[in-house]
Amino acid sequence: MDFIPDPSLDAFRHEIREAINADLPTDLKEKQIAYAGSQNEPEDSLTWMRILDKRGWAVPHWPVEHGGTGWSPMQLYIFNEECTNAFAPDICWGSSHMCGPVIYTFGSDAQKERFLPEMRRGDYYLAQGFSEPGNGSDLARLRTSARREGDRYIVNGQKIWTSSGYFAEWGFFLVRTDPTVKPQAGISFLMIKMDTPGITVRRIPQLNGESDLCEVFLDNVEVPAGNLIGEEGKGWSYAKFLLDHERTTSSFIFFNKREVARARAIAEAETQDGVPLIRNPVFRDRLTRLEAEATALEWSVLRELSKEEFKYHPTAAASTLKVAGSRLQQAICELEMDLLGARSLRKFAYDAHDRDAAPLWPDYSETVTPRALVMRASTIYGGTLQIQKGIISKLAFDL
Amino acid sequence: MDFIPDPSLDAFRHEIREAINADLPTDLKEKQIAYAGSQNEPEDSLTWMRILDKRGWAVPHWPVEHGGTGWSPMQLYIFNEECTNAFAPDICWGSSHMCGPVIYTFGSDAQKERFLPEMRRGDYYLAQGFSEPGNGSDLARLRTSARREGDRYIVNGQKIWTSSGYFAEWGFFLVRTDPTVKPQAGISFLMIKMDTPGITVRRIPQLNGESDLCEVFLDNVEVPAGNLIGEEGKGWSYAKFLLDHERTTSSFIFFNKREVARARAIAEAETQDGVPLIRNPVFRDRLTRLEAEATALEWSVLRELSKEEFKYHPTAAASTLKVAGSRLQQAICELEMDLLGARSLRKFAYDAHDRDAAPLWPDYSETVTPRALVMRASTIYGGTLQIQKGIISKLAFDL
Amino acid sequence: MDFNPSDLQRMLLDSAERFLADRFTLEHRRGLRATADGLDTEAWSTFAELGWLSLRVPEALGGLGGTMADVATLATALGYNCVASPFTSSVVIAPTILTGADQPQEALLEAIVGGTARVALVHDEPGDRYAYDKPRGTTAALRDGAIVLSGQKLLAVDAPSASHLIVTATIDGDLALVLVPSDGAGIEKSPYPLYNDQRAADIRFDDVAGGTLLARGAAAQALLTQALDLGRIADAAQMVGSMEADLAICSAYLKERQQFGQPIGKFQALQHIMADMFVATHQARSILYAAIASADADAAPPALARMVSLMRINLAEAYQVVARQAIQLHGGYGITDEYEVSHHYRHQLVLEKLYGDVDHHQRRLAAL
Amino acid sequence: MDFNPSDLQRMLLDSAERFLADRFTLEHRRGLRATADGLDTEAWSTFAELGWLSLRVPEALGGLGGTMADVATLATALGYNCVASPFTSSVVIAPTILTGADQPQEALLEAIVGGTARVALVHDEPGDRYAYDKPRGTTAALRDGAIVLSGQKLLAVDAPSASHLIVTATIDGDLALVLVPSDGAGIEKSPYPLYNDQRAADIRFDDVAGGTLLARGAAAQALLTQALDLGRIADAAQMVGSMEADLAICSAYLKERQQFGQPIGKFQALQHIMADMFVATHQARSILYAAIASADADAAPPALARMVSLMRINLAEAYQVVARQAIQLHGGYGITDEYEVSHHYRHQLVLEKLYGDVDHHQRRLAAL
Repeated sequence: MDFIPDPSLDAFRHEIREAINADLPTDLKEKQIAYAGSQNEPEDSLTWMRILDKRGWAVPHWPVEHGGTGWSPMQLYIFNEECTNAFAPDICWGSSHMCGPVIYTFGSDAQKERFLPEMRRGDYYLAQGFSEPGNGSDLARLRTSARREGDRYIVNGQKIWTSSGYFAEWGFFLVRTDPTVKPQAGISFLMIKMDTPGITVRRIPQLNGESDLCEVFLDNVEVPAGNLIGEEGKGWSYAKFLLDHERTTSSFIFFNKREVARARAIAEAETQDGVPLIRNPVFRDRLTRLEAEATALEWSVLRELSKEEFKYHPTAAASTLKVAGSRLQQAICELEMDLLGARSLRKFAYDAHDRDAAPLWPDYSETVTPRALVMRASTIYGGTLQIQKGIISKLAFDL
Repeated sequence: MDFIPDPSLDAFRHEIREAINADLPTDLKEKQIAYAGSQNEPEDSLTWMRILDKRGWAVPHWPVEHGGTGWSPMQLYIFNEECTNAFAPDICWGSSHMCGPVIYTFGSDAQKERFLPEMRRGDYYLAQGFSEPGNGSDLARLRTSARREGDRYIVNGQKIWTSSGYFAEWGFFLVRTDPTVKPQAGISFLMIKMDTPGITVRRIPQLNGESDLCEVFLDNVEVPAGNLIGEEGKGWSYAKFLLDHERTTSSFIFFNKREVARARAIAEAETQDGVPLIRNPVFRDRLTRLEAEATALEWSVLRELSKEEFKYHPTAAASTLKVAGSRLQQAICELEMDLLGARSLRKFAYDAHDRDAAPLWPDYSETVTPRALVMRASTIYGGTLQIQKGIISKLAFDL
Repeated sequence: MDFNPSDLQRMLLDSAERFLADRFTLEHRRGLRATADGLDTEAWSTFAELGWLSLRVPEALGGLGGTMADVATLATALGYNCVASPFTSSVVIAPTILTGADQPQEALLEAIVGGTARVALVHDEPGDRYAYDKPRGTTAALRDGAIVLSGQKLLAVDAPSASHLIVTATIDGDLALVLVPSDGAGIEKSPYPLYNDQRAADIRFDDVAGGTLLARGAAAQALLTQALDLGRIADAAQMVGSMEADLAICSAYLKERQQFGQPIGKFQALQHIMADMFVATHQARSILYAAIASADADAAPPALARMVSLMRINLAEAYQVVARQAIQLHGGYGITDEYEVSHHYRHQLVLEKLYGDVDHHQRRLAAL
Repeated sequence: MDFNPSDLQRMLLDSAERFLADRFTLEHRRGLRATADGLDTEAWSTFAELGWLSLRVPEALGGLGGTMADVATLATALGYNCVASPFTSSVVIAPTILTGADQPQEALLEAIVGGTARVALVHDEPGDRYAYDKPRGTTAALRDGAIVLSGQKLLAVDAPSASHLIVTATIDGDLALVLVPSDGAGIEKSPYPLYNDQRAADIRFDDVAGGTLLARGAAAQALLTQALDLGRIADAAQMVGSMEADLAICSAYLKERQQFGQPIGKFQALQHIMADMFVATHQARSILYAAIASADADAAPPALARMVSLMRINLAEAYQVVARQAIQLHGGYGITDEYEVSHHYRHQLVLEKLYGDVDHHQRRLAAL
């Protein structure tokens, strides 16, 4: 064991930080601060990808031949941390972390050439069409059908929880191309242009005022057969590949570290009888417990990145990061609301530009509760807390 | 709704309190204080029953014709609370709350005459022989067999978790009299004298130094057929009758109230830099939460006693009392240990009379941890926490 | 002791369950967001017709003179149906103060009973954190025998739809409770919704004349404390009702929703979550009863304060178990605005934090 | 960064796993209760032969000069096998102080390495609650050029089997660290076991002469703090090992134990408890690494203190999930003295509360 970080990484971090400081437009940054990580407007993601692309940093984790940087896992970690700390918008996850990797791993050369540069450059947004109403954690029950007719698929069905579906130009869909084989074997991975006739998108209002998640209805949508990625019937294994691909993202370690620092700042700013709440031992202790948990989480991520020999199945570690990270996200938000007390209850307009000036109210009172409300989803999406626990007990203990 | 208690109960409480004060021998009381509710020596239970019996109060909840008092549920509640608050020993639960009710409900007149007066008078201790190794919460798997031979049963098998089994003169056992019918139907309820040849009792050392729980081995034990209570094959329903009989006991409301008050006393006695820990907001808040929970629990018990119309199955309420009561017992003990800090770690002799004088140590340091350790069992015995949750979800929600 | 509803309570409950479930559907409640002050005026008139608004007005003043047990019965039904309304302000807090004032405000009480007046308490100020016994920055001055109010108030719950305001202020170093019509000259309201769509406002008072001094000094403080404690009980009853709705909604959902080929209610992990929610809710109703008993027995103020604070501490823990898990059990649907559970979550969140959070009640208990 | 064991660590781990599992069976450990001082003398000699006792003695003084990562590797194995021993006292705390003393105690360090000496820290006094930076009631006076100790000490962990004691005392208003042989005239020990069968003693010093002043004033305070922080890491590593043993024991038990016709590990509720235990243990090991990194990088004392206190706070929560549920998963057997889980529970309970509880570490963090 040697826990001393490579000192050369300091210089790397410095370089990244300077570059982001130079490149990140003030208006984007301010909007991210205003949303405090509870929202990310998809057009901002594209703007930021285009900016990053100029340095060749839009998809740093991709293979070098497709525009990646060749950075080490620790360098990628630092890059992502610096982006988060600078309040840069998220990039389009659908292209960078989901559809992109599937295409460069399983797609044809033509597909690579067609899609990867556009994705990397942030030319358009990609929406994910995996979940369907009624099969949240159970992809085997997928019902959206794609019937082959000549050189086209005719797609019918309904997708849900599609982030920024209303904005996306392309979507990547799991569809059932063969209803006769066992459920997992009949699924395929299809690229569909979102303006194809027969597609209707409905934005779903969420409990915090946001409506980024969408329902996508597909009614006899005609898709060129060339939009099939990889082999027909392999969609299930591509989806699994995606889930196994990224082991540390679901820890949301950078957001967690940033938010726990914000909770401390709020505890220092909010007062009771003139005394900052950070000096109230009950609030202070709660905060410190979260700081400890965030420290543990950070080192759990480092263990993962450093390829620790692990006596359990690696996916058990990935699920652990998800469980610990999602609980921490919720606990931090809950503390922030509790610090604000009744002043956490005011509903401000969700969109930053619709908010009235409220000089009697601190800025963070506009953002704490929307974030806290939507963070109830952190133990739901990407496999619920219960699904994660099931994975852990199975893979770590063979139960 | 009318939550004003019957004012006549005040006089009743006063009468009970005076009587207990007059009757309870100092040495018994002091021993109970020394054990702080973590232990109850069975001989003390009998002594106390004999004393109570002089007033006709040994088994106040029994039907009047068998020596009960005819008190109302609220009067019984007050009586039990006063006994607990006076640090009276427990009575022999096996006779008063388990075997006794089965006999007066299902036994023959001869059995009633034979057993009930002796039980009531505290002539001997009764041990429970229900559980077996390997079937903790699953009585249907009961394996101890009783084979009928003429006017006797030949009993073979093994029981476990028999409280004070080493001391008891009689035991009441669930045994399998018919292995050919479905598991629940072949079980019978048998009285067995503990000194019958073939019975071996082993005391089980517990994590807190106590060894009151026993294993009972039965090797060709000959039991007169007249010791069968009720009908052969009905043992399962008698056991269920017992579990349904007492709905509020498992809340341990009186112990919980007494212990939460003790936790407050410890928080007032223990200091940090000369300041009582009760003024440490973190400890104080934990204590107050427990006081709130104890208050809720007390009113849950009152709702049960007052026959509230309840839109769920009543056993769901009983299990709720058990879940809340057992968690509270544990949480109070944990707080008490935490208040003591490192001074909770010293292992004193378990038996009060073996303890060395330790003038540098407060009395409660001798009792907090033994109680806390054994209270880990409060979410295990009488149906684990998991079993209780299963009952609630089934009976309240039909899940 | 009798835990079963009295005839009056049964009547209240029956009328409430019928009327509220019919009217306050999810769609109707979402529709109220578009109104100026969040109030369902028509429903409020029905509240009046059903006698609900007179519950805490003494019989001598034309009310029902009901107990807090009566109030809680109704409040539970409101919570069950997730109705965010000025109920606690106008039916509990204001009548307590207006009845206990040096000069009982009979006309206004009558108007409340009739549904034509609603009264909000205006207390919080910038920099406050549940400061219920601290001097007020808002001042009430006597000028030419009349009260003149000046100051900045924050987060006055239910003020946007109120016809009258009870304002806490400092008068010659004493606490004063001052009643003013809400549309008086010099009153500037900045209204906004809370997360349960209840409305509140920041209010600036600039030399506002025409106020009535309801009470001052120790009497005012005692009246304020009593009104708040009764209000806290009413809000707690709404929380309990809302939690009980979560139980019903979730247990139905678990039976209906299929996953991996069976209703998700067959999964033991989810069954145990439901059991935890049940235990928390059952205990919450029990401690609500404890506080009601204290209030209806006219317990001494410190005894009532202690019981109310214990109750609020318990409820704050309970709703976390219930409302949060209710969302979790619904998966993605739980975080949409289109399913009931997120509404109940936000409603309970608001009710938990009004009139004192856990920290406030812990401090209060320590000071008793 | 490299999270995998070095060659030395792999060697330590291999020897530890073999030796400890063979020797420290449940029966053997229960048998040690009957000994006078709880020490397995023979095993301690083996510890010496295996080089374990020299881990934190600098190479210049004849030791291995190992890192805290090395110590933690071994301590984890001790915890995994539930071995309560004077390891932390004699291998971490004492060598830190004896090495850092004004006059490094080479002979004694050599005796520790050889297994012939064991040294306990004697700090707590009546009325203390983790008082690591408060003046000591025990006094060290200079008489005729020699140190004379007087005072009452409490809860000196590992003192019963120690050959030497490092006593904290006040000398002319300064903190002093004084080394005395444990059998000196005027020393009266009242030994007793802790709940993990580790031994401790209350000790009275009556004009005890023959002491050596190791350090005083700020230097003594710094040395004490450093020794305690490193000791806390060693104890934390034992806790992590013990928690990891709970995972192994419980997952095996869930497969073996049948209920309702199937292994209880098939019940989802129990699977999810195991998952919670796994997450807590995994996170605990991670934050242990964070503290080790801080120690082995020779972080400034406040930075080390911060990391150690955060670690202890996290571990105190983690062991509650793990050790308590380990008992719960075993049902009735869990609370007997005859199953491993109750021993691990008691071991973790003791380790959690020595050298500072959560409250202590919270206070320390707030003061940093």
